[in-house]
Amino acid sequence: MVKPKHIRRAEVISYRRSGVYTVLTVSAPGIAEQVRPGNFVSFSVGGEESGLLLRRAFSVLRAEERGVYGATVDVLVAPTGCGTRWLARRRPGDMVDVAGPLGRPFRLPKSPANAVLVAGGYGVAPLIGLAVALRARGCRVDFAVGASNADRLFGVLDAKRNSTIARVLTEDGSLGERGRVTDVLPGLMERANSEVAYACGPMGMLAAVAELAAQRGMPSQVAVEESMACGFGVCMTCVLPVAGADGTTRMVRSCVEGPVFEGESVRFADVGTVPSDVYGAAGSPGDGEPEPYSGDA
Amino acid sequence: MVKPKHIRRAEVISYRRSGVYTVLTVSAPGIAEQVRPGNFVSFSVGGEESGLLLRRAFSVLRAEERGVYGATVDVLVAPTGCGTRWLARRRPGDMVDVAGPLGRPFRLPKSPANAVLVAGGYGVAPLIGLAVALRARGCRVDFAVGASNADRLFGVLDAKRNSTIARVLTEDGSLGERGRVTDVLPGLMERANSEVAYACGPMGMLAAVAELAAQRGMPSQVAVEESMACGFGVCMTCVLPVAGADGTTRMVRSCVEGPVFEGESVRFADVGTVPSDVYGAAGSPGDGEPEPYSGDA
Amino acid sequence: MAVDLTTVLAGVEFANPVFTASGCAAAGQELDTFTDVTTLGGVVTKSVMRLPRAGRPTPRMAETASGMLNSIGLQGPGIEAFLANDLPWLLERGARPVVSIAGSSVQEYTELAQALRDVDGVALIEVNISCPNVEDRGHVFACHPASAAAVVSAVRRNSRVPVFAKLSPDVTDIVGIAEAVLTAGANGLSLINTMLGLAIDPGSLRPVLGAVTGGLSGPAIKPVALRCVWQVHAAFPDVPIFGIGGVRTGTDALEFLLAGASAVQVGTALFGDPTALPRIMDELGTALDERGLTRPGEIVGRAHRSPLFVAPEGPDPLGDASLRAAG
Amino acid sequence: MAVDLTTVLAGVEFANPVFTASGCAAAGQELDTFTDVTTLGGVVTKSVMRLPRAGRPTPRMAETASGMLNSIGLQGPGIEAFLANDLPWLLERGARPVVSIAGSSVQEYTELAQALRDVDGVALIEVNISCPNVEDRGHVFACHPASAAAVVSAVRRNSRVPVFAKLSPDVTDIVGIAEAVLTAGANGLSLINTMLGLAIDPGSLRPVLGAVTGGLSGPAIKPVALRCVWQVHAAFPDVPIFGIGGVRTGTDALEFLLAGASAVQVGTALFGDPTALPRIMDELGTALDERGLTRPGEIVGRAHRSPLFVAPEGPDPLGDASLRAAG
Ligand SMILES: Cc1cc2nc3c(=O)[nH]c(=O)nc-3n(C[C@H](O)[C@H](O)[C@H](O)COP(=O)(O)OP(=O)(O)OC[C@H]3O[C@@H](n4cnc5c(N)ncnc54)[C@H](O)[C@@H]3O)c2cc1C
Ligand SMILES: Cc1cc2nc3c(=O)[nH]c(=O)nc-3n(C[C@H](O)[C@H](O)[C@H](O)COP(=O)(O)OP(=O)(O)OC[C@H]3O[C@@H](n4cnc5c(N)ncnc54)[C@H](O)[C@@H]3O)c2cc1C
Ligand SMILES: Cc1cc2nc3c(=O)[nH]c(=O)nc-3n(C[C@H](O)[C@H](O)[C@H](O)COP(=O)(O)O)c2cc1C
Ligand SMILES: Cc1cc2nc3c(=O)[nH]c(=O)nc-3n(C[C@H](O)[C@H](O)[C@H](O)COP(=O)(O)O)c2cc1C
Ligand code: FES
Ligand code: FES
Repeated sequence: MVKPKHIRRAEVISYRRSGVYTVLTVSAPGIAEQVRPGNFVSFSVGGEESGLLLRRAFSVLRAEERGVYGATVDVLVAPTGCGTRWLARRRPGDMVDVAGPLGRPFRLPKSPANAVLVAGGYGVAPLIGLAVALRARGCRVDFAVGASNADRLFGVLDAKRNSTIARVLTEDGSLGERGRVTDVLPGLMERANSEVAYACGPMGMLAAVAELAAQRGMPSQVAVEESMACGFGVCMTCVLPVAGADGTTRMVRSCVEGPVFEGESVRFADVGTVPSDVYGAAGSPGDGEPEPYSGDA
Repeated sequence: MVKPKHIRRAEVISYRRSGVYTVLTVSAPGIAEQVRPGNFVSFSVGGEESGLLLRRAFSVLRAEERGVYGATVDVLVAPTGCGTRWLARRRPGDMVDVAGPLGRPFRLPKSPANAVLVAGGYGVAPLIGLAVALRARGCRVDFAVGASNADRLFGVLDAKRNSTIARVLTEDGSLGERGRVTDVLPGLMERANSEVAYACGPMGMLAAVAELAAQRGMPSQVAVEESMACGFGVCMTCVLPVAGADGTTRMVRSCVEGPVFEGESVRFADVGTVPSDVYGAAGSPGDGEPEPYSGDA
Repeated sequence: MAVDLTTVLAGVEFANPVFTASGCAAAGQELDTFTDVTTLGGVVTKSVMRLPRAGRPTPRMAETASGMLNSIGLQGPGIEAFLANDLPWLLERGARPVVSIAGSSVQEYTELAQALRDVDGVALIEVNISCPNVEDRGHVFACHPASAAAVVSAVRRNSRVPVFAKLSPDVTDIVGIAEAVLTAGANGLSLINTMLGLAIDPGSLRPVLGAVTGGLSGPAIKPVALRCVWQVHAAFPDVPIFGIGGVRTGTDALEFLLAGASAVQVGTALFGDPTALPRIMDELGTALDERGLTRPGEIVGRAHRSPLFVAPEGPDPLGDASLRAAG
Repeated sequence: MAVDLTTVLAGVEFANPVFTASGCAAAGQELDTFTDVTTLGGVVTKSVMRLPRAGRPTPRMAETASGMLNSIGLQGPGIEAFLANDLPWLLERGARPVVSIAGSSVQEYTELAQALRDVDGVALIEVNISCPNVEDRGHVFACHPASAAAVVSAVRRNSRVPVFAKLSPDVTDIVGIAEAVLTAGANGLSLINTMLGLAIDPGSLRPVLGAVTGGLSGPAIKPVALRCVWQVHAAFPDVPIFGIGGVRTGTDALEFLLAGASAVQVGTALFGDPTALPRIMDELGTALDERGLTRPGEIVGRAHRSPLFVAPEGPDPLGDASLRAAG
């Protein structure tokens, strides 16, 4: 189930600003070679004396096996809080600590199919590599790339280059069309005769994409983003309710069983809750009883 | 009693390695102008996300009021633990947070006198500026500079340049004479006809210097180094037993009432204890009672 | 829009809700060389005992991850010298003193309260009960409801100003202790004091602190402090609380208010940044403003309630955005 | 000179004194992709309950200064699936399992112990008593000597291997709890579990955790953990102790041994560095070697004794330097 993973003190090779984002290229031998679209890597943040203990997760934007600088990975860093801002300040020659590849990648269709890729904000990161991989397998790729505003729109050129149709949207209309990707998705799916959907972005967007795909009776794969303490499956912080093939919903770890899930299996409406029909909820000892010590414990 | 103090985000102007030490020059307007020999400054360490909360104290090695880079201070950083190692890695252009001037400086003789300066390891830092100041007042300066080995010997040239006699010693004989400064001090005092002693270095050395001076009936001033949480007088961590003019020993703050003390007033043998005759020890409520909560509290 | 930081605690008005913590700003004079102490909500003075006190042996501090241990042992001048020198300085300077008192018997606390009774200008009294009780085998007052209550009721009976009891987190049931001191007459609570901790020196192979154990403070303990404030505010929503423990930024202060504190005290952060208090005041003001709030009181305990209002993200603090209901 | 890290706990021998902490390495499989789990002292498995358990709502974690809060709520497969899948994997792999059990009644703990009784290969049982007791108004077992003792004695009676009781630091008197569980038959103690904490989200104005409060872990709590080990070792010097809380380096491990632990468990540090355990083992070996020691056992509790030996600073670990008496 799990591939060998690596953890490396790695050199920052280059950085590039794009709107609010920073693209970091870091050397990652042992990791870059294994990455497939949808995998993520994690970084330590804050430096040696850091009071920030937990790693930060980033989709791999691009993995280079044998580039000028050897094996490297690119990540797209959005400034969210102290950790991402620290990372965005790294400069060539600085050392960072990177681990990966983590998570399950997107599954590719066995035979050529028409794929529609839907990206929200930095959610575009794993989809660009995916588009390339899909095209290499003879799939038609269509893209819907959206963001709240132009500063948060990334990868438009790459999306266009690797797709038949590319729709570009911002919520405030500052670049491309005004609106949300989900507004144009039904039309795009229709026109492109889409057979499978891939999405990465905010949870609400993922839910909408999964729903639209389901309505058309087509499969979808969504890459979710849950708070993660470990990123490699040991802590159980990153769970969400996912229905299994057996019809049973379980609280499933998005870091090892995801972050990519079948759209239809994720119970989006119940994310952030433990639904009463979830495996282990009803029969659970102490269920419904006071739990003053919710910390484990 | 207290001068206005400043706290600044300051640029590192230059750094220089010398044996195990690093000399950092940082811009310090508002601070450099006020510094007198024996004052110290304090730095935050570890960067923005640091888990190290407390500032680190350093004697001012040199203060420049109007240099090429404006007002600057130099400090001599010995690699002791994580904070000093972090500081020693700073490079020109990096920003550091500096506060000062802190502590009471050395008092200078009112009229020209023969001064002997005794330095152990990085304890030489405040004494070089002191030598200059003393000579400017017409004092004769003699120097004894010692360290455990050549890598920990600093400022030999400056000491020689600003003194009549300079004895240089290492414990392992790797540079200068083999031995300790206190071995040669009686002879030096004799030869130089010393009238006042100034010392900075390990506590044992300070005690010996104070004792030798006392034996000759001459005054001494010693700069001590106690663990400091605040460095500006509010926390009471940095105390040591010092006899006052009234004959009463008090637990005195070395950050504001020191770090420079009259050698004879420091009760060296009792440092690290609260002697029973100290002010507040005997009459203290709860004295001798169990104190399970020693944290204040 | 202007934020008014005025804060009322047990009927006493302060310019803002940011105070120094006891033992971390002495009696204000040294801090005043960095920060104008008259601009602060108030200065909580180092806990004073009846007699002068030399404290514990050094080393008295050890740095720990995002925190520190101290074992000062309440070194101080005693109440007479405090009343002769420290308090007059604060009052002449125009600062608002909250006087913290500590003792090793109920009698000592009583005498301290009596000594303060006829002194003008004391805004509040804070009772530090994290002290060993010589009359009860050295057990710490703060750890037992009955002894905590005995001290507070003695101080309450002998004071003219509101009395805040400062509680220790090192107990099984902080709400039970809070209840005991409130029943005994406390007008407010200060939460929390340091936690008992230890550091070992891997060089000497011995404890770092001369006193072996010490009190843990700083951002490391903030989650415990917030939890204590949360639990006590949930049980006693009308009681004014000082939130104490790891406050370093305006956001930290905001979090304490949301958990149920009416004001905060800043301790360890002052050692790293002697100018922390005015910065925290500014940051708190900005944080309130960004959320469309005009007074700190509007958010005290807000985190306990279902989120009726969410923070607007745009520059529309008072528009519809701030009124939209959240899920 | 070679250091032999072999460690004996309650008569059971382990290759070294560095273990995973319960809940921070699942049942070893995922960790094994980074670190060979057979090289560890042992793997303490996530506390298992009788039945499968879904845990608490998300978010289940909040990062704090040098620490984190978690509110997993003991999500797990239940004892049957654990015995069918997890334990066999560990044993086939050749790791040393310490099985942690949790329940909400004495009966549940009893059944868990019985289910484990006839299973081979379990090195030790660790009893996580930081759980609410449904039969006592949800009070946490670990917070009351009588309920803690009741659980431990039930498990002890039904187990063939040594039983360690894992205590909570959130009590007024940890030595009293230790005494109760030792009297009830515990063969050793695990100190400490997480501390109850809270984080507030300044954006939503609500607690970060879905479960409101959570358990604080990481280097932030190390001073409290060391203090608990110190106090309990002082009271019961012959009882084997796992030191737990903020261990991240070999020096941290050394400090716990000096305070009185015979071995350590590493939790939160694994999240930041999944290869932390072998590194800590190496660093500990080097630290012992530099001090002229050959076995961890030689320094267990050493910090309680006057320093007869000091650490030599030079490369002369066995020479005169290591024998010179210190002041
Ligand atoms: C599988 C996965 C892939 C991701 N890919 C990308 C990417 O390609 N580019 C990008 O910019 N960001 C990505 N993120 C989000 C990124 O990990 C968070 O923005 C980052 O952890 C925030 O850290 P911070 O210190 O800046 O924020 P803080 O808010 O200070 O973080 C505090 C804590 O909360 C966690 N946290 C906060 N926000 C998030 C979040 N949105 N998701 C997960 N954990 C969070 C942090 O990891 C940290 O432990 C991804 C997250 C996941 C789980
Ligand atoms: C008045 C004064 C002047 C000083 N001048 C110099 C100087 O010119 N050059 C120089 O290299 N060093 C000087 N020091 C010592 C320097 O402050 C310490 O070496 C430094 O604080 C150690 O920090 P660290 O993080 O490297 O070590 P750590 O051991 O990791 O520090 C942990 C904690 O202990 C404190 N601490 C540790 N060692 C000392 C020490 N020796 N003195 C005081 N606090 C300590 C630290 O400040 C910190 O809070 C001076 C100290 C004082 C009090
Ligand atoms: C050096 C030091 C001395 C202290 N002295 C006292 C004191 O005299 N009285 C008291 O009630 N609290 C005292 N405290 C506790 C603080 O007032 C405060 O409760 C605690 O440090 C937590 O806040 P912080 O994290 O902001 O420091 C002291 C704390 C420190 C660090
Ligand atoms: C995510 C997480 C889950 C935990 N689960 C358990 C558990 O199931 N049983 C238990 O006894 N302790 C559990 N703990 C507590 C740890 O075993 C350990 O006692 C605590 O985290 C302190 O150690 P640390 O600072 O090294 O993490 C958990 C801790 C964390 C962070
Ligand atoms: S983040 Fe730890 S299990 Fe997924
Ligand atoms: S270091 Fe705080 S009073 Fe001296």
